[in-house]
Amino acid sequence: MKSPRRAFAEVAGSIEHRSPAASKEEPTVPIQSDLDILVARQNGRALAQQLGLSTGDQTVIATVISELARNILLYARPGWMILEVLETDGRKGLRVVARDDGPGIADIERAMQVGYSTSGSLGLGLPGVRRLVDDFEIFSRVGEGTTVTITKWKP
Amino acid sequence: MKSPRRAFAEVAGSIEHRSPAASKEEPTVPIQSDLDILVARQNGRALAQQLGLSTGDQTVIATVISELARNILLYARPGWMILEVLETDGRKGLRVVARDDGPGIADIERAMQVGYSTSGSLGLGLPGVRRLVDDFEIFSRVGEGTTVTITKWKP
Amino acid sequence: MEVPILKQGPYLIGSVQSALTDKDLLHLRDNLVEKVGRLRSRGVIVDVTAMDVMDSFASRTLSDIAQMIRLRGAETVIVGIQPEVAFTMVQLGLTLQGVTTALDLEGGLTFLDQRTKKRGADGAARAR
Amino acid sequence: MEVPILKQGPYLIGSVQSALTDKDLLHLRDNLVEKVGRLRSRGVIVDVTAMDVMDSFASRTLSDIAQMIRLRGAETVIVGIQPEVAFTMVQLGLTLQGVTTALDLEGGLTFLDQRTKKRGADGAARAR
Ligand SMILES: Nc1ncnc2c1ncn2[C@@H]1O[C@H](COP(=O)(O)OP(=O)(O)O)[C@@H](O)[C@H]1O
Ligand SMILES: Nc1ncnc2c1ncn2[C@@H]1O[C@H](COP(=O)(O)OP(=O)(O)O)[C@@H](O)[C@H]1O
Repeated sequence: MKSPRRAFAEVAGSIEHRSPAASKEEPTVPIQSDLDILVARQNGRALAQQLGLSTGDQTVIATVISELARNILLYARPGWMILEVLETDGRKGLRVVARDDGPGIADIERAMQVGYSTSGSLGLGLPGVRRLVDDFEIFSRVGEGTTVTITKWKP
Repeated sequence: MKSPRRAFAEVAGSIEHRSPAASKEEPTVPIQSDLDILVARQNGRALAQQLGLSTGDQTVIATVISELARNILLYARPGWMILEVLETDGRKGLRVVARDDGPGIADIERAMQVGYSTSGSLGLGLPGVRRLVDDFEIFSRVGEGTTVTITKWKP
Repeated sequence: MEVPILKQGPYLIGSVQSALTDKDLLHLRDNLVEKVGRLRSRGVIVDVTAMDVMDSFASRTLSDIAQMIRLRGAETVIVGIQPEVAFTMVQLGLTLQGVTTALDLEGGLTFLDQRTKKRGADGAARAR
Repeated sequence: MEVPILKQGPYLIGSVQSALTDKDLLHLRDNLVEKVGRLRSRGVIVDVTAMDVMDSFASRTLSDIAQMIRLRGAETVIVGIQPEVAFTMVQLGLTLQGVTTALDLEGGLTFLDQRTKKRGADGAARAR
């Protein structure tokens, strides 16, 4: 169910914070309420199905979107979810970008550990999402916001 | 089952990165897929048996190879496994070298901690391998690759 | 969408009909905890067959339901977790520790019958 | 090599025949999770007698199998871990926490009989 290829990057530097307005052709879903979580994950499942991902991978995409949207709601609302279909070297994949202008994460490595949470929650979200996807990138700058980008490739 | 002698070295300096081509007489197994892991560990077990190691130590060798090959597959593919029989001062041992030209490890001390993982995995591999063998050495340089060398001596 | 709660003999059955918002799930929790006392129910089944996503919030809320119901003296069984959902939950580390599960409604009812037969008419629940 | 899965009454038995690649193990997992629902099995035994190496990946996959099967309402027992393999696993820190084990197939079947006798015909599983 999972491709063994996996890239991981923690970027905490001077990369330009990507503006959601910059990507015009992609559907951007604002995340401001629990209903938005539902809409975002239904959009994600529909796109995954359209792309021909298995029902297992559709569930993975919907769940990942749910976890990332939930983090925006909890820690950094408002934020946005951007869904896009990738095609590189004959491979197809679905990319999810969760982006917010919230407080940012000071210690990303810590936030990625199982059990670490600042909200008394389970602290499973970020490490779990990383395990579920093929590519995972998190960029955060304190005071500016957080961007998590994941990709699930079609096997 | 285990010799009390144990050496551990973390080298992160100017040692020449060993090229797999330099060791001509040793069998070098490239690690590029999960099937290669199986082949490498079967080779390792066979060599350990030939050397007269106990079935317990054969299992240790096969498992250590599996863990090191898995790290190559996850973090640094492609890489190579080199197996060799050592003979010094009348002692015989089996040496396994796992070598890759991958991204390297920035903080080796951290990578050696139980529970530290950048892939949402268990983080048991490297510290566990160190516990299982007699001699353990890891050399890594960011952007150049990683070499792990272990030896199991015949008691 | 409100989750309907049916009374079937000594049991309550919460039958999730579609994807739920967080608020829907919290309502389900509150309604079950209230009804189980008012109707003196001995067991609760939450049928999640229709839930296509079980994230950390949903998982936690189901655990909470089971624990609250137990403190009210009744048993809870979660039934109908789909294979893809089970797969994703485990990868996320969501294992519903301490919560009883069954394949489907039938399995859940059989379990409750067994459990409640062993105890008194009004029942009592034991922590695991 | 595909792992054959046999149905024996209310149980499924996955019998590993030789060393497995990662993909073989993932197939075993997916097949068991699917079959346990389709055949309404109450218990699953994974016989690893033939596995001469249990590394972190294999160990994790066996744990995942047990947890996924539990979320589907059935029990899992891992049987046949060889002495050398047990030794190496513990040195590596792989302890299959929360997973039931038995010496061999017979031990596994006895455990499942005990467990499922206590519960209903369709069974239900509870985390330990
Ligand atoms: N978008 C975000 N903005 C700011 N902080 C975040 C964001 N996402 C996650 N975090 C921080 O990372 C921690 C770990 O997140 P996660 O692994 O999802 O677990 P949990 O949400 O259960 O706490 C959170 O407790 C929070 O401190
Ligand atoms: N060959 C390698 N190349 C680059 N990084 C590696 C390599 N081997 C291990 N690492 C790093 O060290 C960390 C710890 O490795 P390990 O102890 O084997 O645990 P795990 O593989 O479960 O993460 C890995 O998560 C990875 O970041």
